[in-house]
Amino acid sequence: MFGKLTLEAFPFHVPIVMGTLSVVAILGLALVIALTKYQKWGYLWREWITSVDHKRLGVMYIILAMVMLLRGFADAIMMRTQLAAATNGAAGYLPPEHYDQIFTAHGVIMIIFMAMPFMIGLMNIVVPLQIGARDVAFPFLNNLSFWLAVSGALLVNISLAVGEFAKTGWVAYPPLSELTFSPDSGVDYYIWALQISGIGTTLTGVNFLVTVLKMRTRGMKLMQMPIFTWTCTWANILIVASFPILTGALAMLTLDRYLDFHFFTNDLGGNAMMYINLFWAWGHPEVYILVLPAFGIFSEIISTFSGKRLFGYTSMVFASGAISVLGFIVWLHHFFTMGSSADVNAFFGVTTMIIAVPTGVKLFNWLFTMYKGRVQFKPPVLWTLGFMVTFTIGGMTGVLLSVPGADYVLHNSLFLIAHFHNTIIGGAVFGYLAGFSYWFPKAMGYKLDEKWGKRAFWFWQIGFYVAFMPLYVLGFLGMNRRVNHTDNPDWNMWLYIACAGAFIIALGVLSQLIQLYVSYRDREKNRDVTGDPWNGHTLEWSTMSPPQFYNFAQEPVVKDIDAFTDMKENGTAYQRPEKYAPIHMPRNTGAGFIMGMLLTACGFGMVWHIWWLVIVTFLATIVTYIKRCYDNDIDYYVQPDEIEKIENEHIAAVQSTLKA
Amino acid sequence: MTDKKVSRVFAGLLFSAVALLSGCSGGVLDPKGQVGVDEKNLILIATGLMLLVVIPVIILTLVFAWKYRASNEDAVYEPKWAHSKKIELVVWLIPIAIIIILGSVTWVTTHHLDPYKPLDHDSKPLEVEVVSLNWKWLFIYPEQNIATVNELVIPAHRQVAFKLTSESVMNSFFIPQLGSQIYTMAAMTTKLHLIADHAGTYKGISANYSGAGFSEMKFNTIATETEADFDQWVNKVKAAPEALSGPVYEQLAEPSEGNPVTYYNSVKAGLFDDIVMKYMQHHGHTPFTGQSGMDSMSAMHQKEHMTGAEE
Amino acid sequence: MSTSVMNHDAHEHEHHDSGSTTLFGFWMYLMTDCILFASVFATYAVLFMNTAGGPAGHDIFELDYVLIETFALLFSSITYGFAMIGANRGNKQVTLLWLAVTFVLGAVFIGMEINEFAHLIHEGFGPQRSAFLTAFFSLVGMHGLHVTAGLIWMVALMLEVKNRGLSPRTVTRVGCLSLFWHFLDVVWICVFTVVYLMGTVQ
Amino acid sequence: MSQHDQAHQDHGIKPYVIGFVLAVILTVIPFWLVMSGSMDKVTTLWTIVIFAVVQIAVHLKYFLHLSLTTEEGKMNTFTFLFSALIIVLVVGLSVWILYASNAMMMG
Repeated sequence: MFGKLTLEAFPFHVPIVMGTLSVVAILGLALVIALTKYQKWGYLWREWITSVDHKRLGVMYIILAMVMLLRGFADAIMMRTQLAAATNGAAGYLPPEHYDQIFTAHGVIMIIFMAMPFMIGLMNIVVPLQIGARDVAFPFLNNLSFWLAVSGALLVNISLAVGEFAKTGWVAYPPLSELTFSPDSGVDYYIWALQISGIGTTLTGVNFLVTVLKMRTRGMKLMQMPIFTWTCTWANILIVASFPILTGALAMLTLDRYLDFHFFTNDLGGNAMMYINLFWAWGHPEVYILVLPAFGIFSEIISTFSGKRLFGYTSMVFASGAISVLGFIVWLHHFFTMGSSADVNAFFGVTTMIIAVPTGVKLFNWLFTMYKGRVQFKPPVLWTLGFMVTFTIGGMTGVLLSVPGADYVLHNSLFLIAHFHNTIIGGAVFGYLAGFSYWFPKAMGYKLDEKWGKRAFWFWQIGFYVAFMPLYVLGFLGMNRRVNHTDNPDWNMWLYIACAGAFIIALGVLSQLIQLYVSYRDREKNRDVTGDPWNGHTLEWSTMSPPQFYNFAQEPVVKDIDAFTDMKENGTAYQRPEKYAPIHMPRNTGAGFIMGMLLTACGFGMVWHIWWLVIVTFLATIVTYIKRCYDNDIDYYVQPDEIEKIENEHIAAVQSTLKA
Repeated sequence: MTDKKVSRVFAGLLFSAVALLSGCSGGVLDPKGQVGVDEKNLILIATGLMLLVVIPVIILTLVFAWKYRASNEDAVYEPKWAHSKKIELVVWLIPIAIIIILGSVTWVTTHHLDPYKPLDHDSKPLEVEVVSLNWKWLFIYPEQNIATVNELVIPAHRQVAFKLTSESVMNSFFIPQLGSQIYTMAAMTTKLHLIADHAGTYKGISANYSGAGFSEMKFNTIATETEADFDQWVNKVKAAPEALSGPVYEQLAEPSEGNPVTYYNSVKAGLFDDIVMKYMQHHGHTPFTGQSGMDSMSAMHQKEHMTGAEE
Repeated sequence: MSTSVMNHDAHEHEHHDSGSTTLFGFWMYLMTDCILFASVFATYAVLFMNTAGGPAGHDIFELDYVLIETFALLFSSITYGFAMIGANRGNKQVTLLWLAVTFVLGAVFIGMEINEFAHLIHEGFGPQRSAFLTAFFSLVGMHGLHVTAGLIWMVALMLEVKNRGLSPRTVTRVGCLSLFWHFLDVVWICVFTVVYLMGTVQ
Repeated sequence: MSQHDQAHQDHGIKPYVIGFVLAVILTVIPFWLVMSGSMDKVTTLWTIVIFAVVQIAVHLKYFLHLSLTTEEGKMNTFTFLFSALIIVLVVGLSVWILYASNAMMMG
């Protein structure tokens, strides 16, 4: 009836886990009570869960990312305190079976369930607005993608309460991840969480590529798309081209584990090197998927807050394109030490460092965007400047690691850990946080509190250096990653400093939570009435904040890269048309949510070999999908009088503000 | 912060970092063998080359941000200035020039530091066969016909030719102060050449996570000053009570954590090859004797690999 | 596909229409599928010599059988083409007839493949036998699963055409399945060349 | 939405017939080559690979209607070409890496 699932799978004897679970249970219960008390269930279902509106989905993605950030960050704090406690041969407070799950979960959560949803969330909110579209090409698919991401996140977190997570590292290399060496449920949770959310990501990639290629507003040529849209487009091309490889690699590992196949096993001719190869053929493009949109965000911000056009727009577009294509011929640098031939290693080393060229060009272009500008030091700009300094260092250590001779002694050391946190935090995360404070007023209708925003930045920035610079040193001192205790007095001081750094970052996270609360409390004071709080350059600022569900009452006509600046200068901004035409809109649907939850149950059934559950939920998913396909009532028209009413209010508000 | 302050702070940081690192012993910046020395120099050269761009970029970032701050009304303001052929040319050419140099360095050093390649050293290599087990290291000395667990003893000034494989999962064999690491994988034989130029004791680790007992999977590498010291140690091992026979190996291969140093006075003939071949024969070297019989292609392969394993 | 939702006001601009957007989106999805197949092909290329003492390709492949399979698929391509023409011309009966013929040919292909697999497994050469057989069953089986999904889709589509007629939305769907079906042909060319022909030449 | 939009362009019966005839020829010849064993191994391998590539091109043109004349056709073609590039890179480099590694580790 319950497959492999027995009562022993529940971690009653682990106090940390039980404590966490009770806190989660209490918070969940409080949420349920609040929703019931204020009768918000119907609102939640109608306006959010079933929504196909790209802006709402974007907000939900970011909420998912923030919740997962807290979870992944808790893992980080536990790791750093363990390593600070377990020096001089002490055991610390986390035994290997627990510690090994934590570093695996930390990696998976931060990359797949924090960074990816954050990036996709920002892209959802902004890209359709930047190209003057009503929505994405396939709104239902967009909703489905989101719920598939949630499904994967749920599976990772269910593993906390039922069974365990993988103890393999986030890369899950076989043969360690094969049934022989990991017979427990952990790797299965890993597989299904990544598989389900990965398919959702692939669909997102397809959806947004079709959106930018087919749904641009009148007059907008490809080389007039805002730079953030461009970098997202390159990221989506990478998603579409690389995620299927992950799907394939995971499917093969699944077959090995479930049906005794021999793709990557030690015996009967399997070859584990092929998994490593396929994993990184996805994994390397993945880091560019994360960082390219962040580059786009910095470009938008530096140009807006310098009050200038972006320097070298064409260079930026082609540099991003070069990074994307080159990103596909460098992946071997993750395993130089596997022992392939010198020609192979040298080839991939050289291709990797070539990527530094377009990346360097981007840095110079941001520099020259500030040049002869008027830079305002608002929080988004602070994140950008912090990024430019930090990422440069991370890029340098990255190029160093791409030299095989250097990698032979730095591979898998804490130097590597410091390097990729330097690029992922200093590049991607700083970018998302910059974008978060930049577009927050657009999505929510009010600005974020600046004082707490600046505090958050400084804590993050200082905390980052305190936490990760010691890891570079430890790497040079020969400390390798994934050990759970140490016995080398030379390392102790650096481990303590790194631990302190993690707590400084924690203050940054706390500041952000306070910032959200304070901003919500003072939302009337910080209201963005015009929809254009920063004197923006691109179309998303031409509509109200938050935008109406139809985005634009009338399709904007674009004549310039900085389309909205162009409109403001020509006096064509905020003009109401003679007459509004009816707008065709998609209806909300519960099908995406239902399919996501069914697939969560299906994944859970797969993990525990509960075959009836797998079959029932899988068939139900297909039936739900086919039913949705046969539904004819999927769209409706918004009538001109309704549009007129909404738009008149907005234009009146804008004009009174502009006068004042 | 003013420009001066910024650059002073930066220079200070850089200086203290270098001072701290060179002061510390026992890491990859304190190499005790030719391979490690070459790799340390490579790291320094590559870093130096990159600092040529990195330092100006960081300084320019802070200088531009400060100079063109909104409150500085004296600075030039040109909102439409967004293109300059000259600047674009320079920002593309500088990184390209540096990468061409660094790429050439990379190509040459990668071939020079190829772990499979014997070192340019007159000495006759000492052969050591390395097997990673869950979770300990087994070192077999085929010429001396001895084996040890979790202790590697080598004579200094003589290059060591390692042949490595794994009994179970993947590990990475790494002695930070001697240089390069390399993976150990079941059914595969990787090779590594190292040398110790100074006598001493160096820590050895597995650099690739391999499961629960991974943290304790370490060993001491003892480089003896003379060959005589090494021979003396070999005799000590020869005097150990136990031999590494098939059954003893089977028992040793069982998972265990934090193994003590163990010596074996002799080793079952061809043990290393047996460990490799246990899985490698699955790679298509055994002929299929079904209804269609054996094919010339797979027979050829079989021969190749059989001889390969016997080398 | 569920994506004929129109996001654009047809009066406002005609250059974006949902039919072509859907078809383009579907084509893009097919490209992701293509890359999925590519990663399995790469794995097959790496593993096909690892027979672990079991049979190699030339020991088990029967080319005349594969040729018949191939022809079933090739014929189904042109018959689907006829169904597509019927749909474009709004001829319901012609569309249904040719879809049915295509379905039968596809079913023949799948039947033959299942038979081949069953035969191999019966002889003890199942996918658990060696890495080569693992890769062979997975690659050919993945193509087979796609064809099977195509057949299920075809049934659903025939019901839709029968019950609702050839509305623009339905014609778009016939077009999507057309892309899917012809795409599987292209994959099959790679399969019979790389797996069966090259495996026999060795 | 009209019936005449480009996506549902009526290509007529002709391309299907041409494509089918070509596909049959391009299938039969490599099968015959391998089954009869009339050429040496290397020539046979190269020939069947070339036939496969040509046949893929035939299917793309006549069944999948890729073209460079219409806007839709162009977009589909470029998408395909980009995917083909990625596939060549990923498959080619993977095979190179793994074959090189096997040569180092099993030789």
